[in-house]
Amino acid sequence: MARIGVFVCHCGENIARTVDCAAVAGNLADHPSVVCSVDYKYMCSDPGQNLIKQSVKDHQLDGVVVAACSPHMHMKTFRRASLQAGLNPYLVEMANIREHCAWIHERTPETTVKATDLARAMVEKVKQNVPLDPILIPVTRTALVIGGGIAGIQAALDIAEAGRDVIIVEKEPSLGGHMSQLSETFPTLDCSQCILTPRMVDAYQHPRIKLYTYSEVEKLEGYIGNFEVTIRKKGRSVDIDSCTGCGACMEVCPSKKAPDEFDMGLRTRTAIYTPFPQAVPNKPVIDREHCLHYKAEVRALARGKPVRAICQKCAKVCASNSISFDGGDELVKEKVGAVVVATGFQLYEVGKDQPEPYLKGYGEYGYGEDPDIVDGLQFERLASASGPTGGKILCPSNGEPPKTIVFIQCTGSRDAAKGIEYCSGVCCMYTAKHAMLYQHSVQGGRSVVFYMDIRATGKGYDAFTRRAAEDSGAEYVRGRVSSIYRHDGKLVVKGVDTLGGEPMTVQADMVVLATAIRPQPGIKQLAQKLSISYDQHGFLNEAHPKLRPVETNTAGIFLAGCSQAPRDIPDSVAMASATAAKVLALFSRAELEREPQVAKVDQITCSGCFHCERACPYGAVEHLEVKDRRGNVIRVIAQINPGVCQGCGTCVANCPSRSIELDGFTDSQVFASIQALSL
Amino acid sequence: MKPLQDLARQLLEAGDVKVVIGYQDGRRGVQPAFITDPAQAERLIFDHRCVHNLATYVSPRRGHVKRLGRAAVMLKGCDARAVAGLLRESQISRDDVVLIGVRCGGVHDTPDVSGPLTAETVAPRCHGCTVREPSLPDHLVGELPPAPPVGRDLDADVARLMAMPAAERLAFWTRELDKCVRCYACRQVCPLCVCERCIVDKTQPRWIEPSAHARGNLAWHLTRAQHLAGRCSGCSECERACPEGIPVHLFNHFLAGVVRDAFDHVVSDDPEVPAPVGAFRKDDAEEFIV
Amino acid sequence: MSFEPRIVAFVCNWCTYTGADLAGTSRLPMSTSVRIVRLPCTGRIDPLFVVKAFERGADGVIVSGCHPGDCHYTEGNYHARRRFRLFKELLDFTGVDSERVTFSWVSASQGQKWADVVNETTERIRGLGPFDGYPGVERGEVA
Amino acid sequence: MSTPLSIKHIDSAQLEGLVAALVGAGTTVIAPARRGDARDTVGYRAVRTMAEVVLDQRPDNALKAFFLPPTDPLLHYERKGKDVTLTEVDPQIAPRVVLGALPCDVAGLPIVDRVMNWDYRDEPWFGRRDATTVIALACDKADDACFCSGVGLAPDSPQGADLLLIPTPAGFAVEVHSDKGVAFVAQHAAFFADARDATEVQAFRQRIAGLLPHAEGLDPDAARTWIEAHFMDPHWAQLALACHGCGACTMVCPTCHCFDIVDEQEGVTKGTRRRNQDYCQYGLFTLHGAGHNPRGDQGARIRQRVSHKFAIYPDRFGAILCTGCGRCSRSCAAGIDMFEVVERIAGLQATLDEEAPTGGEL
Repeated sequence: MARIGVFVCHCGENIARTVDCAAVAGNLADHPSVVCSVDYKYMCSDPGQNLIKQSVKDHQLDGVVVAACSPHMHMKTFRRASLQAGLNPYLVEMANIREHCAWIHERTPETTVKATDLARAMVEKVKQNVPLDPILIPVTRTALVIGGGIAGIQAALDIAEAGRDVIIVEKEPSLGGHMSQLSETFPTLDCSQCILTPRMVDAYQHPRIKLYTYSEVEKLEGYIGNFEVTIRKKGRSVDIDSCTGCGACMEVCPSKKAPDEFDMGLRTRTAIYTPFPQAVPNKPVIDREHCLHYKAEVRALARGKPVRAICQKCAKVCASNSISFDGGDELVKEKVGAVVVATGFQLYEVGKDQPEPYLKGYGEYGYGEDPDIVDGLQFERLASASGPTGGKILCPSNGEPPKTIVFIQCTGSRDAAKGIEYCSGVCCMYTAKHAMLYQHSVQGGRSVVFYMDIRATGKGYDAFTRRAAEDSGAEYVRGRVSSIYRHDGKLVVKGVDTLGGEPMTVQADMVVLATAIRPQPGIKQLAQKLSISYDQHGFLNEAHPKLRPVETNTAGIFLAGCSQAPRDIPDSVAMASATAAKVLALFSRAELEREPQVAKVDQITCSGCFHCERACPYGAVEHLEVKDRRGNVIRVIAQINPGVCQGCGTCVANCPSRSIELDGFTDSQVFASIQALSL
Repeated sequence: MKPLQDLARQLLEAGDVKVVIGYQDGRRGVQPAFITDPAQAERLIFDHRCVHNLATYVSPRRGHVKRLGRAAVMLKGCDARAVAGLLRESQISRDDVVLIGVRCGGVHDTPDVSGPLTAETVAPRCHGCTVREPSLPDHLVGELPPAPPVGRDLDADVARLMAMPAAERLAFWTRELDKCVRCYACRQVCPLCVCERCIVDKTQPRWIEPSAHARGNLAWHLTRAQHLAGRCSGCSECERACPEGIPVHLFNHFLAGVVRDAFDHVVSDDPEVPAPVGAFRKDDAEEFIV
Repeated sequence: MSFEPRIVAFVCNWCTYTGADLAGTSRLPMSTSVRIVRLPCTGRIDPLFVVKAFERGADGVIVSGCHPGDCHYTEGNYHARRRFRLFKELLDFTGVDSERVTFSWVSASQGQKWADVVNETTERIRGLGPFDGYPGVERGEVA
Repeated sequence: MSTPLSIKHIDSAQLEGLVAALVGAGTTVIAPARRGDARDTVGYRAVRTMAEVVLDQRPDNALKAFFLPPTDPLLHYERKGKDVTLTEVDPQIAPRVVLGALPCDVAGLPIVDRVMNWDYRDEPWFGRRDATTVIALACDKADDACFCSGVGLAPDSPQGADLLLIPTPAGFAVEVHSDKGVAFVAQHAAFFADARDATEVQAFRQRIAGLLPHAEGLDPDAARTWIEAHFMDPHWAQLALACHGCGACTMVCPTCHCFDIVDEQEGVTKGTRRRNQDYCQYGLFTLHGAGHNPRGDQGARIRQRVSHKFAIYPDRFGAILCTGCGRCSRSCAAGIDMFEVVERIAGLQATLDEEAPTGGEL
């Protein structure tokens, strides 16, 4: 026979104002198994907790119901109190008579009836509770960082510096990400490469950091502290261990027309290439799409012909014999305990062709059709000393400095009609930077910036944009551009100055579109591999927008940089360090403690239909072979890995024979709660 | 009949199987046959009276059949859907059974009807059936028959019910379910009621009252229907087995329609086609949710 | 006094329960008709809960959880959506008034929506009257 | 066959009047009638007029349900504080009449009386038995599932009947077979006339006598002999292969009487204790709490049912627990035919008898 204590809290006047707390306690005093039922002004106060602790001892309680506020508020408090009194903390339940009753009802008899009902339901529930112990799970103290841009590098370095191993997986041949493409950075106008390259090298050379470039995450299995990641190392054709990075291969490569991704297509490169001079590792890779050998191989295979060696000049000149045309992709597995997702961004595609049906593009701007209409990153390359023009801002069409340049902010961003209603956050700043770089590069040139608002909320940002608008000579025009077309050798930019209330036309030599930031292509597939959620734009969802901004709802997986939302460099770095702190906190212990709210299979009655397995969002259901004494498998049934299970209970409701129970919310507990209501 | 009997004899003689589960003539119509002796293979028959869905005998719940050893079982096109269900839900593995497909042009509603198949006698499940040959079998026997005559249309039955005012519909079901004596014939005969322990027999807690009163009966039939949604192979053996003549299969048939319309899923005889339960689509309609 | 329905609400812990907490914190007035039963996720909610509530005499039931895409457990609510689609249709087919059941998505930030769901459901059920139509025990009761 | 205490006559119009009078007086009249269901089945139910009664069709459900309902509340309990109140359901019910029941259904009642009055008098059963006047109707609706004449009964058996109606061209001959029957006729004397020419009755008896040729030679004693010596025989497992293990046969059986006691909670403090019919063909029937099941497979369960009917019950209570009604056979989805089962078992014994020398020892 259970011995239940009921503790009704007045919460000062918060509950007592509308609920007759003494009556609630009195109503339950006679309830079967209730051996003590009291009310008190503040249960969560020290005297209140002491009342509970003392009652646990005096009445030898084996169940406690606190009728008070939301369990989200004080469940932990009362569990801790009961533990201190020697009662298993999972023998405590809370009836929410404040938020769900006192605060939303008038003082009527019905309100007290309802409060009694809610408390009685918890009394009946707690009678079905069983003592539970937190689940301990071992932790593999190695972190996986997905993405080798500035966020990934920062997270990796912070974790490695704290003495934990890190694996970075970067899909491009080099670390660096988009930051390596930038010319200068706001608001200080320091050279992006100059601050980034040392960090790239640090990461590369760090004894605790293992680097997989030109690699992608194929699969992630397991759970917090115990993930196993499968990494696809894409066929590089160059053995980066033996390669000396001399560059002879690139000199002889006859295929020279591949668009240079690093320079945003503003120049071409060879098929065997290193993405940029400061690449880390500074070793080439063969772009199989453009390599003559691989192109011939694809053709031969398509026609069913034997594959012959074509060209392979690079291999012939390679002194270290590092080039091989035999290898393909390779899958490697690594065990990790935590994951940082820092996959960065891509730019909104301005043209008519869009990757998603909800995106509309700006066909009216002529991007992609006119070489002198460029996006922000292309402009960065034009302004970069390492770029195709050696840092001189020149029109791609004729190599002349643009005498008039137009910057259009919010191209894509904050335009629900085009599919993106959010603000990309960085465009106001980098456009200001571009305007300044332009003024430095083209003396006496005219620059016009079309903007909607100026959002410059970071430290020193407002001063920076003011400098651009007030000192650099850029004309800031508040308004939108409706169309751009070429006429008489000029780009005619037709817009409106909404402050002046006038239509406005600018004859420009170059137009720079501050296009929106979107998550990386493939982010949804990655999210599915990681079992984490994403918003309608594909940005990964944080667990809580304010209080858990770098965590996901999958324990052990964290978010940094633009994978979560548009971020500038300082924010990305801050987030990265935040994820490092989270990872290190996780790694500070050899074992993890988790709420024991996990599902368990009744091995006797499970019929092995595996509806549970299909429904489990976490892949927590495993197959257990039941054997007879001779070792023959007689049945295969479900078994739930308590480390993976997150306790949602979807399997339970999907189990037709109800052979799964979810601790904390067992069928018996729910059933008892329903039975207890006065209906 | 000869190719069927010869095949059964060969399978038994070769030791491929220990039992052939098929149909035989009984005193009062056709009944299931369990042939273990090759000499008895000549008892096997197949005709329009072979209404029973024998897939239920290869379900793992049939310990006493399983104990005989590896079985061959005769399957009509519709029965193959049930076997696919058992495969899909890991209840049997394909190597456990030899499937003898029989080409079928429809069956009578009950196994004791003699004479030709007519619109009056044909089983409702044969309505609109286009599967003359089961898809899964290892062996296929019989001549290709013509399609069955058009009989009772379950869709029409469902539509008729749905056209009633809700209160009348409740009255209809109250009348029907009031007859239910909770013998669980509907469950026991079902090839896809594969649970080791049915939820109705779970006592801690007892969600479904075991008593044959209106309240317990409704809970039982709602649950049975819900648990078979997207899984029911449509054989309507539940209804044939009901000693009280309750049209229990209408629940299953109705939900099959819901599954088809709402989840774009029709129960397949391909075990690789996943079931729509334990699955979802992010764009599943939700007009009923506020 | 007019008929005061008794309604059981089965809600998920993360969205609707928290949304109901917010409604409380915001002091949004609500009918006293509803008793909340907290579950971790709508994925845990079985139609049998609803059946049991009706058997016990509930006049109405609310099933509520996270909006699609917001599920704390990523996809439990998608499973629930399918399950309750079937259940609702099944109730309709049986003639059990499915108007007695409200399905809703209420997020942690939608305190007002929760209040609306409670009040609208209560009004609807009040209009329908006590749920006498749900089968009782009858047979065997007459000796 | 027992001789009637007296014989009366009732014509169709008077029978109609009798029903009207009974119903008018508040007596429940239970008779075969259309149940108004989807399949348009005929079953025993309470009727208001004779027009509802269907006498030319075999009722699908068991008459037993009116004496041993599928579910039957025994008591209600309620707990207040530390006190528990029990309210027993009164086993005494108002007088009622069963009209036009099949002799095979009716015959089951006195058979079950024996167990119900064995070591304990079952009040709910006898409360209903005592309150009920049973008017059977001699049967001409035999089909090939029937075998009443194979188990010592007959289509015109009066066993268990207070009154037996035998159709005649002008109505029914009424054989009075019990004191209760005498009292009933006396109480409703206005509706009963003196017996008519017995030849009409004879004509009917002759007509139905030959309806069950297959059942004539059934030897239940031989079956009993074989059963008692073959507890472990593989025949049982063979017999069980097709069995689905449902409760249809036991539920429709006029003599199966096993039950289960369950408490159904109404909330936390109230509930009802019920007696629900149970069925030996289902595995849960004998499943022990610890998980062991003495009748672990279907062979053991079928053996139990057949043995109980043809060996155990006769041994203990002196009557075969079967009236040959054939309902189990008709309701079996697997086509298991009780007549065939008994015939085959009796045949096995006959084979043994032939093999064994007469008077010899085994």
